[in-house]
Amino acid sequence: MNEQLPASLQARLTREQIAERAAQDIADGSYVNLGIGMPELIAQFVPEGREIVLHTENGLLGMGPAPTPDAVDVELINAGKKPVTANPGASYFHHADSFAIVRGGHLDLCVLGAMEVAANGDLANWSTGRDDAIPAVGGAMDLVSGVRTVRVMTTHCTRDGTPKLVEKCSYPLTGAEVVSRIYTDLAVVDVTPDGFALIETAPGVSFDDVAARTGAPLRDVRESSLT
Amino acid sequence: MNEQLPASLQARLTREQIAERAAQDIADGSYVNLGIGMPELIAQFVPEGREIVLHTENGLLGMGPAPTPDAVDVELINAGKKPVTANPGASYFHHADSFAIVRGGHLDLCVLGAMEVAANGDLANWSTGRDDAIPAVGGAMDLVSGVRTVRVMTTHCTRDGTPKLVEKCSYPLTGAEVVSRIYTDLAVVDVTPDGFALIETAPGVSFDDVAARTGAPLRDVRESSLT
Amino acid sequence: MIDKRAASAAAAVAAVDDGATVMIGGFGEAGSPIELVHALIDQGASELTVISNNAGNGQVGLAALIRCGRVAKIIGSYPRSSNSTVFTDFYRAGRIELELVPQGTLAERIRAGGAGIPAFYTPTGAATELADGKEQREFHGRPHLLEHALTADWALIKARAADWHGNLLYSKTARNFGPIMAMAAETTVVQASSVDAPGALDPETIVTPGIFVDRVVHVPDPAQEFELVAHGAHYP
Amino acid sequence: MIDKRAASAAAAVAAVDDGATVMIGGFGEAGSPIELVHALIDQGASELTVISNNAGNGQVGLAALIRCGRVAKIIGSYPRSSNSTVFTDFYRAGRIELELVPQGTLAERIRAGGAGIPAFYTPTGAATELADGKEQREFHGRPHLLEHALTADWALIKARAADWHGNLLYSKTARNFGPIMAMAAETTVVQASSVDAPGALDPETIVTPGIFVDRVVHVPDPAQEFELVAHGAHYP
Repeated sequence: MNEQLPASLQARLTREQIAERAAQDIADGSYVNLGIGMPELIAQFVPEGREIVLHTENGLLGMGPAPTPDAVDVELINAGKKPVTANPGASYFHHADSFAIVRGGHLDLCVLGAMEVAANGDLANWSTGRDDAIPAVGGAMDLVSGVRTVRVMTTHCTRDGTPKLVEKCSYPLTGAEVVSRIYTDLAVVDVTPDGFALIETAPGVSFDDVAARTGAPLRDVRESSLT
Repeated sequence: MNEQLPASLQARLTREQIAERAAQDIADGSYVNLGIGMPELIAQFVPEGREIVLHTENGLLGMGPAPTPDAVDVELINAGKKPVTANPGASYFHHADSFAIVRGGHLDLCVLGAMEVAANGDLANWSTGRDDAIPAVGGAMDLVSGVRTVRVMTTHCTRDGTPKLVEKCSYPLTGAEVVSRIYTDLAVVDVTPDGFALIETAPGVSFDDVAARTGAPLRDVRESSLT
Repeated sequence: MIDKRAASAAAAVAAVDDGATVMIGGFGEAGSPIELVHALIDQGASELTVISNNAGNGQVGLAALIRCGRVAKIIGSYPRSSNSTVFTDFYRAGRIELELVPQGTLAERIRAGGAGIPAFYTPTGAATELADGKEQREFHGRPHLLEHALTADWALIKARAADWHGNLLYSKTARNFGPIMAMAAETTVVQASSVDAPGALDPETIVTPGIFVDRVVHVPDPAQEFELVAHGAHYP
Repeated sequence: MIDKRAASAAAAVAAVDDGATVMIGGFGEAGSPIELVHALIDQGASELTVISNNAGNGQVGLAALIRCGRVAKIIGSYPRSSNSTVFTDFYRAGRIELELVPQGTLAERIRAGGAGIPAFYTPTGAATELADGKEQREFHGRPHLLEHALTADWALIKARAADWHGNLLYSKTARNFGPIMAMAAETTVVQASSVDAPGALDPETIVTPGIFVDRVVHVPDPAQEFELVAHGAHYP
């Protein structure tokens, strides 16, 4: 980011802190799919006392953390193709069964990365649409059309400061009206029938800081703003 | 049968002999589904040296013969709900996978019972169509639409002497143009583009015997008839 | 912590509403979740739509549920059998509705319900009277029927072994409709002969992943419908 | 007697024709049937349509098949990866065609191909550019796309254990596309680390019944694509 940041934004959340915040909202007993990249971090921050079961679309329910280097099994990987482990109670299945879980609405939650999220919940996270891009979609479209609750974890803006929360996506859609909540380095924003609603800011970040970096109208529905 | 039989028909085949004849045509290595009732007998007559794998649609490939009374397992049954065994190399699967095998064209052959077979291969074997009948179809329609080769094993006529091989089925169809060969107590009859063709008679049974008891034109294409 | 064990069969089915759609596992007498169905009889829900391949045997299980007047409609492939006199009597008396579905189509419709596929095309049943009223379409030069997914409020199924997460193993051909019904119901209740802590079952061999299961009832020595029928047992 | 063992990988793929459609198992580097793909490279068939989730990694396996100019078209969900430079170069040069399919739709289309379902409706991809040219229809108030089955002349897959009948067990997440590709191909060739007589595998735990398998090649110590790529291996 080249622009001079106001002091408040120096304190914006790290990736780990965003992940930690997102993890707070996952109910005990949930079945969850975490998107490749930043959302994978969420698994490390599930609050103590809650048991969640992670699904990875390449055929494993009950995914555990990364193995120690000497325990790596190249035939036990996640959707991001990185080595993982299997927790007690895990099960393996083939790809059609795995996406029956996804499409059939059996997962409670997925948290995905995003290039853009629109005020109506449209998500773009698979293609820049550029002519020279290599098309690749993976399981993103299946997840957003099948999982009961779809949330996004992302930086609030791109590296050059362009808002990722927008009025209308400019990139090709992954799914229409699918996202219900967005966790960023600045805030937690809900997608409502009336557009983006700020429900929480990072410590030291103001409504105006967030609104200025959001590419669509933002309502303040924080408890504090309503009192 | 009330009518006086000609001497030749006193010698018509028993159920076991029909089954034995049908078994001759099953190639080594075939995957086969045998219909409930008379066709089940075929399994006992597979010629030595040939290995066939029996499918039962309730979830078993590699079905073996009936167990001895003390070895009955009520959770190991066939589609006719009778106790069976599992051969070495057997596998169990659920109903959707079982009918993926059927509908997907993976079985080489099924041999089914029949109420009527028409000269174009139409099969009726699931319903009398009577008002007071309890409708029940089971897997018959799936088998005839999915299995590569569908044959029939049946008595040539009903108990009152009515032909089962007919011009057009009077009972509700199980499938249209599906049967390719029929094994009866009198003959082996193929369904061809030109209708029924006699390819073999039981010992001592003549073409005229069979034709007189067949409800549609019958051509004689036996080797002997062509010389 | 994830622990899907229910205190009893009664507790597991306590919330079944009148008018609910209930899938009941089993093929013939193999895989019938007898204890769960008897708990459902005790519970009293009525006007049920039952999805089950057969229509029960003798005077126990699904046959008893019908005899008690709780079943408004059956969706199945083969309700007729030498032991299914209860269904036959109710059907002839016009006291139960029947939707007859070819067995493979029944299985595929249930799987589709669990897999988020609302409808599919199948060659099964084309050119028969079971095609009446169904959309037809040609693929590869053959007629096919459009068939719609089946889902249910409840599935009652039987397993050989379970863990607290609801992972399941079955026994031989008693597997039949259990795995797909578990996928297709809003609430899936399993009776299992053994119930262990997670980790007890080999993850490579689990047939039904726990995500499809909601409640696990431990029935260590389940009645076999086959034997109940053979002995002329009645329920209740 | 049923004995599907092939003498070698070369013998097992000898009959692949130019222009054939070939499904290749694996997700990322897990489950890639490297030895079978290398035998296909040696065999020389060209103008292939390959159905595979990814487009190969490094300079071995599917990536090498592409580099050798044998692949006219890929049907897959994720041909882009940090290691997939071969596909990227060929795609940018207009030397390979791509049909991009969402991963779950890819899996379901393959299963449908194996299950005799010519087409089905899915919500995945509706309202996206991957819906272009596809039939749309509403179910339950949501738009769905009509998707068609995928079948193939050949499937090349990898298993952990096999028997002579072709019954298969897989290893962990290397299972991925193997079981459904085995169903959907005219001829399915499996490489397995162990190959035993029928009866060696527990019938309750078999993942792929032998009916879906045509040839079994014993590759006792298969190369792992992950390691080949990490070491910069080239084939041929």
